[in-house]
Amino acid sequence: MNPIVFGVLFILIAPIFGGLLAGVDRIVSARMQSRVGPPLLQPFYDLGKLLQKEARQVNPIAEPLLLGHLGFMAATGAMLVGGTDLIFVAFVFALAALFLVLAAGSVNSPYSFAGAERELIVLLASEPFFILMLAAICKVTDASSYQGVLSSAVMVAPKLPGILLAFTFVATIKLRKSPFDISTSHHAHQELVSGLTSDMSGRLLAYVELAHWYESAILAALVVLFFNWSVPLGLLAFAVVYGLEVLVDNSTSRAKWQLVLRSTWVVTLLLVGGNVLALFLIK
Amino acid sequence: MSSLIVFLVAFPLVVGGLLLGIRNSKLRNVIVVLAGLVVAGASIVTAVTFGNGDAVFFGLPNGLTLGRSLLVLEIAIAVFVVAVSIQHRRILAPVLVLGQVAVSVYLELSGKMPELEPGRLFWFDRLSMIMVLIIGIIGTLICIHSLGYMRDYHRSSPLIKGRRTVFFCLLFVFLGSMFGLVVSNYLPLMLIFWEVTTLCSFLLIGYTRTKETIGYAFDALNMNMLGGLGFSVAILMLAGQPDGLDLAKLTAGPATAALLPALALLCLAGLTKAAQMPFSRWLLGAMYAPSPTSALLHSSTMVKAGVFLLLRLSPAIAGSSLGTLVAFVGMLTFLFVSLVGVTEQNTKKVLAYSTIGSLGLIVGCAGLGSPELIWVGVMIIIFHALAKGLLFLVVGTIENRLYSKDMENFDTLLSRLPLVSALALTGIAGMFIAPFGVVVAKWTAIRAFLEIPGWQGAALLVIMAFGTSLTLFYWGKLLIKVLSMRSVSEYERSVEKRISRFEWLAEISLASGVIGVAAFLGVISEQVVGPYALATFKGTSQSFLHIEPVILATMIAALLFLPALALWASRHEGYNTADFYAAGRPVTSGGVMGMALGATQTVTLRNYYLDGVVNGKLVFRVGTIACGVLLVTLIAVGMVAR
Amino acid sequence: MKRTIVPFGPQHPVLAEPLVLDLVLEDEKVIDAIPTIGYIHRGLEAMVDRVEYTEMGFVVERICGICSFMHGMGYCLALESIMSVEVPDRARWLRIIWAEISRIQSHLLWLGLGADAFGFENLFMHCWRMREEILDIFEKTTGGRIIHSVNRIGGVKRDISDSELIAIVARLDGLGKAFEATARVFANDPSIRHRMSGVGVLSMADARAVDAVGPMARASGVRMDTRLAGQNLYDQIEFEPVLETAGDCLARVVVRMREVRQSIDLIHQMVDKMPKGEGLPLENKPRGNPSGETFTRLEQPRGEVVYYVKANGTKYLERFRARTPTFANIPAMIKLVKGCDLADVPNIILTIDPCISCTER
Amino acid sequence: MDRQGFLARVGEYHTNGWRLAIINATTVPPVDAAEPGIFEISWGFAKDLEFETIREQVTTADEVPSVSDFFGAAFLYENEMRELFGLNVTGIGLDLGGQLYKTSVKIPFSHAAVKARLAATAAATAAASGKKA
Amino acid sequence: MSNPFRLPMAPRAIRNLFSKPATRRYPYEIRPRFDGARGTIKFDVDTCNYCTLCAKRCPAAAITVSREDRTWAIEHLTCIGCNVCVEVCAKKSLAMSTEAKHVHTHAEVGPQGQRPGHEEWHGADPAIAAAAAKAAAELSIDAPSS
Amino acid sequence: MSFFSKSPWILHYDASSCNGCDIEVLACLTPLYDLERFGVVNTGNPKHADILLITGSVNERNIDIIRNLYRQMPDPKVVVAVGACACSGGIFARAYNIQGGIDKVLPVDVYVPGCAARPESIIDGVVQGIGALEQKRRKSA
Repeated sequence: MNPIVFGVLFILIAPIFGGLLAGVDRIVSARMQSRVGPPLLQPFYDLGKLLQKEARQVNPIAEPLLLGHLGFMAATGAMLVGGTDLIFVAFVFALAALFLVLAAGSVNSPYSFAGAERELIVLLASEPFFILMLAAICKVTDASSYQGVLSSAVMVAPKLPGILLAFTFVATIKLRKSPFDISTSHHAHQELVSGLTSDMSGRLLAYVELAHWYESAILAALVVLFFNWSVPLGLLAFAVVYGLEVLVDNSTSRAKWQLVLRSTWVVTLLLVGGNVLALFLIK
Repeated sequence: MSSLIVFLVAFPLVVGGLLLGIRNSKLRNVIVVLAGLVVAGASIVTAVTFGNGDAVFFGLPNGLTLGRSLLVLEIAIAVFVVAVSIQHRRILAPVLVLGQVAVSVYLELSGKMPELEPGRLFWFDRLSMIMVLIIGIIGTLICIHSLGYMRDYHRSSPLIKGRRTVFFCLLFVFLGSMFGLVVSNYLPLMLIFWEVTTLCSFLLIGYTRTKETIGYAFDALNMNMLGGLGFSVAILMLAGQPDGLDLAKLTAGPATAALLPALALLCLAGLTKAAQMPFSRWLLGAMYAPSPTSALLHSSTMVKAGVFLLLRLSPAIAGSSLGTLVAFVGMLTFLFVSLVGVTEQNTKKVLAYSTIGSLGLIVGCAGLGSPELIWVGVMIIIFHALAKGLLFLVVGTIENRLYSKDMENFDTLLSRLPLVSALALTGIAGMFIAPFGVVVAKWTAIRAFLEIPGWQGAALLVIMAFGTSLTLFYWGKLLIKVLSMRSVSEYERSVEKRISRFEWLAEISLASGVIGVAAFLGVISEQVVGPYALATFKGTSQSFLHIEPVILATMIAALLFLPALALWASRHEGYNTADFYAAGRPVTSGGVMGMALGATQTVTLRNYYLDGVVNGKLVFRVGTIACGVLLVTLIAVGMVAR
Repeated sequence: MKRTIVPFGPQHPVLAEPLVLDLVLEDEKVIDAIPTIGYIHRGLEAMVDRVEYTEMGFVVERICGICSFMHGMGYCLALESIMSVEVPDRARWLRIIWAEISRIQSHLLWLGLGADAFGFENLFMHCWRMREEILDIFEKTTGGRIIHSVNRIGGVKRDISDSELIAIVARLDGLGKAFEATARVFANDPSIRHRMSGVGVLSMADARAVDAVGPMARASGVRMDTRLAGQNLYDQIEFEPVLETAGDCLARVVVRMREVRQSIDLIHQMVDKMPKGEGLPLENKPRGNPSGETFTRLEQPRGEVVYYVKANGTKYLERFRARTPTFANIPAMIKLVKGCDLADVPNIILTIDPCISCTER
Repeated sequence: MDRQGFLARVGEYHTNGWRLAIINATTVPPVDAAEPGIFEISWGFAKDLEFETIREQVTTADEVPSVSDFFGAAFLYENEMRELFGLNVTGIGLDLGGQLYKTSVKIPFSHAAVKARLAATAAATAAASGKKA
Repeated sequence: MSNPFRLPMAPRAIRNLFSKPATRRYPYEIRPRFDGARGTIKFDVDTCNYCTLCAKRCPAAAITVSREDRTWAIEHLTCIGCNVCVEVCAKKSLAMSTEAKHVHTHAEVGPQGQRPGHEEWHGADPAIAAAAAKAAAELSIDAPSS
Repeated sequence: MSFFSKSPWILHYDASSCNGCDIEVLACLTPLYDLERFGVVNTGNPKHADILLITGSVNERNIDIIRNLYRQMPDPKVVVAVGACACSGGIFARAYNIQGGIDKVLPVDVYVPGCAARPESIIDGVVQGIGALEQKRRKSA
């Protein structure tokens, strides 16, 4: 099949996937707190409402930046499964995330700004991991594209156990789960109010939400890379990782940014760096 | 043919001398602009004339010979340095320069100097072409920019004595000597130009003649003189080798063990000039000079001379432990200065750290040496020259409007100086946003690192991953400040109107260059850089750009579309800058919040500098020591290899 | 140098109540914190001029919805001491049983809010779910979940039957078991330690210097508990205040957790000691109007409260004043907030267990 | 009031390890219309289970010295007295500049304000008794 | 230092996930209130002698009684449910029911600006009752049945 | 199709309440009552909220805050006054610093009585508020 078809399919399916995932997440979280929780389709209702609601804009630049965030996030996913060079995708992924930071920072208000700075910190914490992870996958499979990795005869996960382990750690940041939900919070009681979404309303917030769904889908696609011999197994692994994230989300308090940065760097250096080193030395 | 090169080198020198005598600023404006156009034109003509491809060698036109002029020039430089040092009671610089002269005089008198092959004085190939274009065009734009900048600079700092005649003279001399440097094939000739650039930067950094800047100027002088001394000792050692002083032959392939010590010293010279750790301090001190100086030093001259030399040496040192050590000095410098950069609040210093880091990458590529990495190195030179030149000029312009270099005072720039901030955004984008050059180069570098076996490959990957993320952090911070908005008063809006035409011309040209080069990345790679990389390493034909140019073009178009959308959005109603969330407190459109105890205050925001996690000073010290150790090992390795 | 100024409150999701702090930050280090209150100031002390002393108790109860029972009881104790009313024995015991139950309620509520402040939503949910048990007990015995209105000058309005008391004790024992599971999380969770341990340390000397009261002082090792005075029958049961010495946020959590256990134990003792039987007298109605003044002290969940009542022989009191525990702990809070991290600010504010409506009245 | 003597007594409590439990002002209704409004201030000190007070009577014209040199936590009480009672408290450690509370009625415990409230109560009681005004 | 990867809450969370939620699904599932829980004040107009004691003692001043007009009214939005009026009523005309107070909407604000939650009874005095009925008819609201 | 009835996000503000109603509002989010069943999210941020749950009454200092918060909420929006104080000033209506119920400053759509308002009543109030939200949406559409 044409890689472009994959890209287009991703753009169409990812929001449905991400939204349903968020719906399941909310129900499971509620059950873990012995509550009933919202209906499964709640994230879609929320998105629909946000799109129907008035958008109060503090400045004219935030919306284009958020569109950039959404657009580049979708593009990241499309490029990833569409067969663009994996390492380049890592850079585009960071760019997409950066747009959100800039949108929040452009408001020039204390809470959005602090949220933006914290998001920049979590980007700083997670970015080395994604570059190293994709580089290591390329190295181990001798491929440079998504399709290349999937069709490679080398099984990725057995060769990159450290990186897979670190992935579950870093995914906490990307999924905005406790203890690493320092820049935004799905729960209200956070010192930064809503963090970097503090000054976004209506459709602006909907863009952020939608982009986050794309982000979840991208993470799912990345997990599949580890299980390149069987896509269903990869998706199952993502479900396990996500389940773990929800469990951890419900079993920890929010960390401070210093810890987030330090621990992620240490994990990246030890687990990922060690794994990469082993890869280079053994191969 | 060769007269074109001589013109290229001599014309700026002559113009520089002429400018020394012109005190009328209108006349100076005319001369600078005209001379600039001639220089730029000459560089383009040169590039077109020679730019068909392969390397060409030539000597001086019409039977001119160098004779002992090189020695005379060197002694003249030494006399000048000694005089200045005595005036300011410095000891290290005269010692170094005298050592250098001693080496040259010994060489000359002992007769060890090999016969010069007259037709191989100059070397022009694609790398020289790229450098000549960078120097000719970007250098000229910076000179033109200075016309506007210096006027405002002296207006905003009335205590500094205006010596604009000297300033413009130095700029042109700088350009001339850089031209000379990048086309030299004969090492002693290159050394002379090398020393002239050192001297020019020394004078430019010390331009304001305050105690502080003189100190920094001597820092620069000392470190570069150390490099210069290394250079001349290397010449001394190479003089005994066959074809030792012919750069092209010296670097035609992997060097023999006998050559390694000299090459190590040449690398030392390159590292000092490229301000790699442990020599990074001089470039930071240089930030106290007027901004065009920084722009010139960072984009097209001086530091580029260092990486130029290393790129030239790359085929000789690649694969040896010397090359690996050089590469690690560069890559570690990249990592450490990126880490220091996140703790820095002075915008010019952030730019300086970014420069050192980018140069570190180039050094890393040069040290490791493979067609792909050479491609990366040259690409970074091009993009960095454009983007960083632009950024320094923009920061200079901002500095003259806001009277601050502090990143924290650049907030709401988009509202106050919209066009300037658009230019700043272009520059920053050029440095780290995905489809623009530097990122493409880094990406290719990562791919190349994957092929490097052993722990080195892994280490380089880790360094690259962390270093890149760190640059993302400080650029992100700067972007947040530049992109933020609030309501501004009529007066604040009028500030932008007072920027001179010279500055606009230079900055807009450079910004177009950043975008244009990114847009024509494929062409540049296929036509110029790729062939150069393959020629240098005699590689088999391959493509360096691993992406559909369509995707790159689409991304650039999308990125350009976003500001357009912003502009469109700003004309529409429906936004209200007084509507930000302030925990329910009253806010007004200028960003004034109600505060505790009934007070009011304008919103002030300070970026995070990772206090308590990263100690900038400590990191800098650690980096300096680590790279210093590597450097000593490097030289030792060179000596032992003999 | 530029610094970030974060307007913390009046509307801020970390605190249900409006407390204003202007936080001056460098990175996220709090360099300075300028407080303002007054968003809840109602002026209810002045309502003595509008409400007769007999009904003033209902106003006093609404100083704060969390320690409402204690406020009502304190007011009645003050008036009873002025008017020399002898309160029937069973009513006195019932009062302190309710008081201890309300302490458990307050602490559970606080533990939940504290957990939410450092982002542990699940723990918040669990604490509040346990708290609903207590509210059921309250609603069953007093008729109200939050505001109980059972205290009257001279006694209490409702009795709890002996069988019901035994049921309550059993229910509290069950709650105690469930609470242990939660307490284990608070004590052992590494992420909670990361947020609480060593944060906002108030040394014993500082606690004395800023006149801290209640669990705030006890967590710093100051042995201070007005219940020791024994005027409310606490001398008839075994009671020893809970002390911790670390003085940090975690110590304040631990003090309150231990006090929950202690209160359950105290209720056991009280139910054992109190006079049993149906139809025992509960209320001695006061006669005439009060005249005189008194300072009455009481240990609320948040610490010592001081009531001042001055009556001049009319139906309207001349002055009523409540110095609530949070009022006394605010200086400590301001002291602790300076120099901490932004992320610690909610923890520190919450570990003094602030009740702004108490403070401002 | 005797400023020196008062501060000496407060200082004594401080050195003996007492803590400040309350500072309370009371608006004392004037016996006859000619008398200027008097306020009674009590400083309550506690040590373990003991409780003692210092009592002073002042008018709005008197200067009330702050005790925040001895008891840092006194600033809240003193700012409150100044704002709600209109007393002239001087030398407060953390002076909130009249911004502690913001009230609809300025100085709500002034003699005039108390009198107005009592009058309103009387009128309302009369109305509630069913007598039409 | 304890193991940093310990999650003491996790077993609880997992157990909760697989057990029935604690939620009472109000309003689909209504738990009856406890006996003696305080809810809405009920008034019996027939036994009231309009002594006004309840109005005088009400701390929230939610009750208005007029002896002359023989009317008794309560603002449910102001009532704090303290039970004092019930306690002081000599004729036992007042009672506290466990029924929760009704939620009102802005739509209930009457044409003359009567607040929602206002409930008024008119005594048996025929003249007054007639006048009240007339007034009510003019205001086009239903007079509350006694 | 309108999604407002399925996704009412609330903002809670304590005007000058005694805490009683605030606690009950929070209790509504806890397992026993679980307002999230109705799609309710406690946002803590006026910019995200559809329903302003406000407890306590208006006083001199918070009157501006209440106005600011309401103004910052994007349309359509609904105000639910929770508790006697918010509805009318309650027992504190006669205190010197209380200016009255929330309807003194904001157009209140739903009044939830009680002192303190019970969680069940608050749920009723929110459900009524959803209805009001839907009406406003239809009016503006």
